[in-house]
Amino acid sequence: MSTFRFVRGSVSPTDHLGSLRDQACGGYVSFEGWVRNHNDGHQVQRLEYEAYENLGVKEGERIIDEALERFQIEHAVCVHALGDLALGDMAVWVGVSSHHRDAAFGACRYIIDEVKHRVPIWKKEHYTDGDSGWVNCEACASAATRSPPASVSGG
Amino acid sequence: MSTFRFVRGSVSPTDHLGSLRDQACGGYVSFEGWVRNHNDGHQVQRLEYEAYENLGVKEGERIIDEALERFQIEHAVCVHALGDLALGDMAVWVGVSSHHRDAAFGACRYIIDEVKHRVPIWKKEHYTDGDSGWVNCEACASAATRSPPASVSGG
Amino acid sequence: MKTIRIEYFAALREHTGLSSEEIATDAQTVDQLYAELDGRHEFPALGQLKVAVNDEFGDWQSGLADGDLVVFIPPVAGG
Amino acid sequence: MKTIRIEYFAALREHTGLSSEEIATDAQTVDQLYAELDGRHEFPALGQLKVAVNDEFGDWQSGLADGDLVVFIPPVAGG
Repeated sequence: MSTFRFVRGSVSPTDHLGSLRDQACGGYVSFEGWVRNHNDGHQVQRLEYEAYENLGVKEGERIIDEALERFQIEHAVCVHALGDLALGDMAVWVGVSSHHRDAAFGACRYIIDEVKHRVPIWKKEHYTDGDSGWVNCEACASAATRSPPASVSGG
Repeated sequence: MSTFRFVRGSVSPTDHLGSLRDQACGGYVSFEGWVRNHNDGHQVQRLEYEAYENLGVKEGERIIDEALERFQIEHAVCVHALGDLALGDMAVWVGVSSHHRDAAFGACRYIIDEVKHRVPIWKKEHYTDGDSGWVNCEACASAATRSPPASVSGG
Repeated sequence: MKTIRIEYFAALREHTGLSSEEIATDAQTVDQLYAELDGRHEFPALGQLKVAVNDEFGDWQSGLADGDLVVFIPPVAGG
Repeated sequence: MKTIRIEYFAALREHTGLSSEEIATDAQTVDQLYAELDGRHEFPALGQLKVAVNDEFGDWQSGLADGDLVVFIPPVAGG
């Protein structure tokens, strides 16, 4: 089973703990990302996640492999939600087990940081005022511009 | 309800999540200590935990209060098992929720480190070879010495 | 002429109204393909786009072959 | 003479065979109390002991009052 998985709707870590349980391991660290009711001063009502799944799973597995190589851990798994999520739902979960806790803390932190930066997942926030928007999308509202993105004009 | 609790037997985090759930929080970090099958070259079969509970709960709550003060977190709870535990059982659990994940990672790490050093809990390991011993107990087998501990003779 | 398949996600999917399309093009590189598509769709400014070719990250100078799958990747926001 | 209650945990409980005991003593400090009990129980060497008086950490020079509860705390091993 892949070490990085997408699921529809809120993540249930218990569905994925099997690959982490190990009687040689004394420490387990997890991170859960919950849908919160505010972001950047906006009141959030619900979220939508969309991913480029084929590349996302590959990149997610690469991140897990890097963590296994850099830290003295035994097992690591990351699961990310897709589709509609309500407040309090679990958008992402990272679980790491190891012999000692140092390594588990370091690896868990590494994985969530890298996943947030590298895996092609997009989040659309729906606000209580009826507005909505893709996070990190600089000018989605004003779609009329013809100027290409910086990386394109530069390349 | 206290932010530091003892329970008999393996910890079940789901019994204690109530005080951490918060729709203002986007990040949750947890640590679980599992009973592992080896320690210091010995094959462990099972464990026993014993605590000085009155002082333990006070010291545990002080640690949680310190974490709430030092880190930008919203909620934190720690639960420690007492009595007989089998391999794979959960000996201790720390859960922290916060607006941002930085603070949750820092606080979770702080709490488990301090709990292990400061809360009066003792662990007796039972080994597969039939031997057993209190961890950190330097000379429990040779109980005949009359010399007082260093801290006493020094004091 | 080669046939290139493009998949759109998130803001680009909503802007174009397309999950994917196939076009016949003379574009030699990803960069040229983007310019051609931008002329047709007038893509919004989304910050630093990345690009993937055949489900692996590529660069804007990557050459294109008949049957390639290309995805333009806006800044991500997982977790 | 005052009456002091002592509780024992872990290795000290097993060594003394007692969960607690009450003694009448002239000991003025925790340190003196420990020496008196050590004479009776021949405590094992357990490394740096700490001490608690009435469910709070104390020090070895703490004075004792009638009815105090004293606990000697071997090195801990939680988690």
